Amino acid sequence: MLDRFAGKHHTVPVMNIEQARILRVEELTTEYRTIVLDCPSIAAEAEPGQFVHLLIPNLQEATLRRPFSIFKVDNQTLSLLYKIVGRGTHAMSLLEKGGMINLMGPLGNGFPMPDKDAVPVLVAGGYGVAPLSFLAERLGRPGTVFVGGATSDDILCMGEFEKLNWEIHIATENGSAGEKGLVTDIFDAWLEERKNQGGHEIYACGPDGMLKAICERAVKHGWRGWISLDKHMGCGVGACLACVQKLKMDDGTVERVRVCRDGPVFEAGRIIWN
Amino acid sequence: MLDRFAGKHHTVPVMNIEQARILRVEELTTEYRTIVLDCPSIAAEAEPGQFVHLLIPNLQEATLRRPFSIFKVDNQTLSLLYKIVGRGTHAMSLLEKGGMINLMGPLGNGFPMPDKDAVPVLVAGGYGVAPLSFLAERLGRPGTVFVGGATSDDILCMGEFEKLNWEIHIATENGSAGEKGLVTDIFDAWLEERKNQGGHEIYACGPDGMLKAICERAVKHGWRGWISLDKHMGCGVGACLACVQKLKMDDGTVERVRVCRDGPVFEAGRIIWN
Amino acid sequence: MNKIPDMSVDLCGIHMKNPVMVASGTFGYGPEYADLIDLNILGAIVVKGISAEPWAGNELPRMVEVRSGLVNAIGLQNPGVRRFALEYMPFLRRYDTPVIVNAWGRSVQEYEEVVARLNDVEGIAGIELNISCPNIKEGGISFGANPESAAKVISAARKRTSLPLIPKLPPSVSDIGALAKVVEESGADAISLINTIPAMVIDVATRRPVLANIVGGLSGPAIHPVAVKLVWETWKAVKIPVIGMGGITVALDAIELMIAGALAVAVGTANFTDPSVSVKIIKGIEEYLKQQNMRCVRDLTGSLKN
Amino acid sequence: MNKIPDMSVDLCGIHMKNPVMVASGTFGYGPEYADLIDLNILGAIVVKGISAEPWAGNELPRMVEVRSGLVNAIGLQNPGVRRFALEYMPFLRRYDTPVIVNAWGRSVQEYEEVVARLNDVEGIAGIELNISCPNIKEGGISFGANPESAAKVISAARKRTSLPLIPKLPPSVSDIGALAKVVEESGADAISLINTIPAMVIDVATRRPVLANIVGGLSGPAIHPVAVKLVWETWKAVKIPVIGMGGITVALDAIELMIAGALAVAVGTANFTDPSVSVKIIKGIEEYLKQQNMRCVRDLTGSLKN
Ligand SMILES: Cc1cc2nc3c(=O)[nH]c(=O)nc-3n(C[C@H](O)[C@H](O)[C@H](O)COP(=O)(O)OP(=O)(O)OC[C@H]3O[C@@H](n4cnc5c(N)ncnc54)[C@H](O)[C@@H]3O)c2cc1C
Ligand SMILES: Cc1cc2nc3c(=O)[nH]c(=O)nc-3n(C[C@H](O)[C@H](O)[C@H](O)COP(=O)(O)OP(=O)(O)OC[C@H]3O[C@@H](n4cnc5c(N)ncnc54)[C@H](O)[C@@H]3O)c2cc1C
Ligand SMILES: Cc1cc2nc3c(=O)[nH]c(=O)nc-3n(C[C@H](O)[C@H](O)[C@H](O)COP(=O)(O)O)c2cc1C
Ligand SMILES: Cc1cc2nc3c(=O)[nH]c(=O)nc-3n(C[C@H](O)[C@H](O)[C@H](O)COP(=O)(O)O)c2cc1C
Ligand code: FES
Ligand code: FES
Repeated sequence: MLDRFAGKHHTVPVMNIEQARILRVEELTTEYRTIVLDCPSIAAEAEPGQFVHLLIPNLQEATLRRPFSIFKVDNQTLSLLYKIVGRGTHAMSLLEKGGMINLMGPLGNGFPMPDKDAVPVLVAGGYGVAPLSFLAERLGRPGTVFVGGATSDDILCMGEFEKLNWEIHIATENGSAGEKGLVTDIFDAWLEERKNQGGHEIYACGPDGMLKAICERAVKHGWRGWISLDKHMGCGVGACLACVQKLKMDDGTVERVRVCRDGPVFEAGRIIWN
Repeated sequence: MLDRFAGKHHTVPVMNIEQARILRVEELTTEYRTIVLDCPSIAAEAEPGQFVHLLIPNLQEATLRRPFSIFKVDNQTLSLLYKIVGRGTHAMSLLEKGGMINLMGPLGNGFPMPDKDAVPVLVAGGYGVAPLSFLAERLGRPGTVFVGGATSDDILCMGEFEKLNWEIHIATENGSAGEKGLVTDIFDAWLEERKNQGGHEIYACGPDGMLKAICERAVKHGWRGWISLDKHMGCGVGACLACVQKLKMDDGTVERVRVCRDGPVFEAGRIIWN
Repeated sequence: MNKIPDMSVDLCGIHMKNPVMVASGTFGYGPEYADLIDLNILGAIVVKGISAEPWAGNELPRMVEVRSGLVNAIGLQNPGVRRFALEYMPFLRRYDTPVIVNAWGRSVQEYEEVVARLNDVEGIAGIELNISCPNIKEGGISFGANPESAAKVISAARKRTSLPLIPKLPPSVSDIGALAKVVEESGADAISLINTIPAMVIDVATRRPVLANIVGGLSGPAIHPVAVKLVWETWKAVKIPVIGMGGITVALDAIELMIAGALAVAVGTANFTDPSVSVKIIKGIEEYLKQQNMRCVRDLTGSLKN
Repeated sequence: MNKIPDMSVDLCGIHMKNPVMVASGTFGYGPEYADLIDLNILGAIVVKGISAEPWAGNELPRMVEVRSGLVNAIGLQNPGVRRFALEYMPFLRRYDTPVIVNAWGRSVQEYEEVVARLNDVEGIAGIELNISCPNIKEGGISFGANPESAAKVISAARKRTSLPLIPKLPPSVSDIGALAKVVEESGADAISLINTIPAMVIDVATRRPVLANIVGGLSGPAIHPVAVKLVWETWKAVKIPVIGMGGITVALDAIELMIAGALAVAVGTANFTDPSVSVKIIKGIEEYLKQQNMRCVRDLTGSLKN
C-alpha cells in the first residue's frame, strides 16, 4: 500500500469522529486564535505533527472540512491554534464557548522522535509553530527553535518555549521582533557555525518557501530533517488524492503520496519540490 | 399592465428593503411564534393584508425569501406571527433579540375597507389570523370573527379581538376549543340565519380548502368577500411568475395574475379554483 | 492611480454603461423592481421571455428552492408581443437603459414570427433568442440541443430582423464550442449562456414531483462553476461577444465570468434574494478594477492566464 | 406493521445487503475509511478509477470548494491494475461487501486492456466503466459524449469480461435517454450516473484557474436536482438497472433518486463532509420505508407518481 512510504516510521492511525464541546476560545492577536475542545478520544491518541479535520458548524454551503495541527493536549482537552485566512477560519472565529464542533482525528503521521543524542532544531513559520510547540512539550528536553513571521504578531508561543528552556531565535520581515529578515537568514547564520557538526535533527513547519529552503539545508549538510507539509485537503484520510506530494521512494522511483495519510510529516531528503 | 386586475382598488406599492433589528421574540405555543422588528420605513406604509418578504439570515444554502403577513404595526415596529412549518421558519425560530434581519415590504395590496354600513366578518384559519387581526385593529369598529384550527393551539389572538369587542366564533377539529369541527361548519350555521340579509363583507385568510369554501358561500349569497391567498413565492414583487392565480377579469377572460403583486387579496367572485 | 475605471461596453452595437444586466425571467418587464432600484444604473434589462402570441405557462407549483439554487418551471408565461409592446414598452422607454427582449417559439415559424413582430417595436436594443425550448415538431428535444436545429432557427430569425440577435444556449450539450461556432456562422451577433440546467425535485412524502411540470431548470450559485467553464469554452470557440450568466451572486462571480470570456454578464436568481444585488455587483466590479489598477472593464474579458 | 424492511437489492447479479454504495474516487480503495466505518455495512464499495497501467494524475491544486459542492480534477491518479490487485484486493476480500471497480482508458484499446486485466482479478463483483474520459484519438471529447463512441467502447469491453459491466454516463449530454439506450444495446448490464459536471473556478486575484488542470468536475449537493432528472430520463429509456448518484448528503436525497428510477445509489462528496454519512443514509432509508409501510426497498425504484 502507498502507506508504506510514510518515512522513518509508520503508525496505523487510530482515528475517531468526535462531537466536541468548545471549552474556551482565545484571541491571541487580531489574526491568531486558539480554541480549546473537550475531546477525550482524540486527545488520548494525539501525537505532535498529527492533525484534526474540522467541520465548521456555522460555515454556509460548505462541503469540505478544514485541517488543523494539534497544538496542545491536556488530559481530555485538545487545543488548536489558527490564523484567520479565509471564510472557514473566519466562521471559526465566531464560534463561542459552549458550542459543539465535529472533528476527525488524530490524522496522519506525527514527527518521529529525534535520536536520543541529537539536539532537536525546530523551524517554524506563522501557525507552523503549533505542531512544533506540541513537539517541544513532548520531547522532554530543550533544543533550539527558530521562529519567523511577517511582523511580531506572527511570532507565537514564545512563552511555551521559554518555560521549557529552549534557545530561541526570532526573525520578522519588518524587524518588529527579533532580527529583521527571513527565518531562513538567521537559520543560515546559525548553521554556518555548525554545519560540519552532526548531532542535530531538524523539524520544520510553515510556508512552502521556508520548508523548501530548510529541506535544501538539511540535505546539503546531511542533517536529518522532518518536514510537515501544508496542502489543500479533501477527505483528510487518503481517499481522494487531493493532497499529493512527489516523493522519492526507497527504490529510487518517484511517487505521488498523500500528505494527509502518508504525511503530513516527511523526511526532508525525500521531498521533490516543483 | 397586469396590475390593473388587482380588484376593487389598486395601490401602487411603495416598497422598501430594510435591515431591521429584532426587538423581541415570543413563543406563543410550541409551533407559533411572534417576532417584533424595528422597521420604521415599512411600518409607516403597512396596511392590513400586505406582507413582507424575509431573508432568514441563518438559513443555510437559501436563495429564496419567505413571505409573512404583517401582523401588527406600532409606530416604528412591525410584528409578524408565524408557524414553524419547515426549514426556513425553523431557522427563524432560532433568531434572537438584538440580531438583524433583512426584509422587503410592504408588498402587495391589502384588504379594501368595508362599506361604511357593512358588518365586517372575518374568517381565519391558523396563522391566517395574523392579517385579519391587523385589519380588526385598523377597522375602528367591531364585527364578527370566525377562527378555526386543528386544536386549541391553533387558535390565536383571541385577546386582541376581545379587547376590540368582536363577536368571536371558534371551531377546532378535535374540539379542544370552541365547537368541534371545521370553521366552515360554524360559519355555515351562522350564515344560515343571515343568508338573505345584506350588509356584511367577508374577509378570509387561511388554508386553501377553507378559502375555497368561504368563496363559494360569498358568491352563492351575493356577499362581497375578500380572500387573501397563500402561494409559494419567488421574487415577491411580480417579476418571476411563480405565484400566479387564475382570475376572472372584467372583460370575462381568465388570466393568471400574480398573487404577490396583484394580490394577495382578491375579490372572492373572481377567483377560479382548480 | 485611483481614477474611476471605464465601465462601459459595446455589445454588438448595444451601448451599455456597464456590463451588468439582469437576466430574463428574473426581473419581469422592468416595473416590478423599479421601486427598489434605479433602473438607469443597470447595464441593460433583459425582459421575461416573449412569444408571438400570449402563453399561459405551466400549472403551479412552478418554483422550489434547493441547496444553493432553485428549480423553476414557469413555462414561459407571457402576454405576447402585442400586449408587451403596449403595456410595458412605454414604461421601459422612459429609461436610459437598453432593453433586450428574450424571445422564444416552439417551431422555426414561431421564432420567425416573434422576431419579426419585435423588430417593429420601438425602443428594443436587441433580441435574446432562447433556443432552449422544446422543438414540438421534432420530438420535444430543445432547438439548442444540436447544432443543426439551432442553425435553422437562428438563420430564419436572422432574416427577420436587423436588431442584434443573441441566441441563448442551453448548458447540457456535450460540445458547447461546436454549437457556439455554428451559432456564430448562422448570423448571431453575440451569444448568451447559460440557461438553467434541466433538473427535478421529488417530494418523498408523496412520491410526486414537486413541480407541476415534473422537470424544471436549476439556477443560482449551484451552477456558477458550470457557467464559468461553458463561457470559457464558448469564448475560445467564437469571435462574437459572449454574455455570461449563471449563479452570479456577488461581484466576484461576475468578474470570474468576465475573466473566462464574457464581455457582459447577467444576474438572475440573486435578484430574488436581494433586489439590489445588481447595483452592488456594478460597484464591486468597479472596486475590483481600481484595486487591480485596471482602467477599463473590457480588459477583463478573456483575461484568464494559463 | 413496523417490521424491518427488506433492504437487499440484486443489481445485475451483484447481491447487495442494501442499495447504498460509496462512489468512485471518494472512498479510495477501502482501507482509508475502514477505521471510521464498518465496511461490511455498505451495499457495495466502488473503488477509485483504475487504468491498465499506473497513472500519475494532474498537478496540484486538484480540488476546490464551491457553494454546496466542490470542483475536482484529480486526473484519475491510480497505481494500475497489477498493483491495485496486489495491494488492495487482499484487504477488500476480507469483507462481505461487493467490490465494484471503476475502470477507464483513453482509447478503445486501453478500455479493452483494463477490463481484460480486471476480469482476471479474484474478488471483483463488477466493473463500472467510466466513459467520461477524453478520447485522445478523437480530439479529446469524452467517449460518453456521443452514442457512437460510447457504443464502441462498451462493445469492446463487453467482449473482454463476463463480469457485470456498468457504464457510467456523463451528465452534459443533450439526450441522456438516447445515449442510455445505445449503452444498453451495446451490452451493458446496468448504468450508473451522474459523473461530475464539467466546471471551472478562477482566482480573481491572480486571474488564473484555481485548478492546475484548468477545468474539473462539479460534485456535491449543488448537482443533486440535475442527477434526479437524468436518472429519471434514463430509467424511462432502458430496462437494465440504474445506479443513481450526485449530491447525496442525507437519506432523502438517496430516496429521491430511487423514486426517480435508481435501484441502487452511490454517495460521493458527502463522505468528505461526514465519513459516516453512508451508514446514516442506510438507516434513514430503512426509517423511511417503515414510515411509509413499505416492505421492500426495491419497491421504491421508479415509484414516481405523476
Ligand atoms: C496538515 C495541516 C495542518 C494545518 N494546521 C494549521 C494550524 O495549526 N493552524 C492554522 O491556522 N492553519 C493550519 N493549516 C492550514 C488551514 O487548514 C487553512 O488555513 C484553512 O483550511 C483555511 O480555511 P479557510 O476556509 O479559512 O480558507 P479559504 O482560503 O477560504 O479556504 C478555501 C479552501 O482552501 C483550503 N485551504 C486554504 N488555505 C489552506 C492551507 N494553507 N492549507 C490547507 N488548506 C487550505 C481550505 O481548507 C478550503 O478548502 C493546516 C493545514 C494542513 C494541511
Ligand atoms: C402572502 C403570504 C403571507 C403569509 N403569511 C404568513 C404568516 O403571517 N404567518 C405564517 O406563519 N406563514 C405565513 N405565510 C406562509 C409562509 O410564507 C410559509 O409558512 C413559509 O414560507 C414556510 O417556509 P419554510 O422554509 O419554513 O417551509 P418549507 O416548506 O421548508 O419551505 C420550502 C419553500 O416553500 C415555501 N413555502 C412553504 N410553505 C409555504 C406557504 N404556506 N406559503 C408560501 N410559501 C410556502 C417557502 O417559502 C420555501 O420557499 C404566508 C405566505 C404568503 C404567500
Ligand atoms: C424564474 C426564472 C425564469 C426564467 N425565465 C427565463 C426566460 O423566460 N427565458 C430565458 O431565456 N431564460 C429564463 N431564465 C433563465 C435565466 O435567465 C438565467 O439564464 C438562469 O437562471 C441562470 O442564471 P442565474 O443562476 O443567475 O439565475 C429564467 C430563470 C428563472 C430562475
Ligand atoms: C474527488 C473525486 C474523485 C472522483 N473520481 C472518480 C473516478 O475516478 N471515476 C469516476 O467514475 N468518478 C469519479 N468521481 C465522480 C463520483 O464518483 C460521482 O459520480 C460524482 O462525484 C457525483 O457524486 P457526488 O455528488 O455524491 O460526489 C470522483 C468524484 C470526486 C469528488
Ligand atoms: S485529502 Fe484526500 S487524500 Fe489527502
Ligand atoms: S413571487 Fe415572483 S411573481 Fe409573485
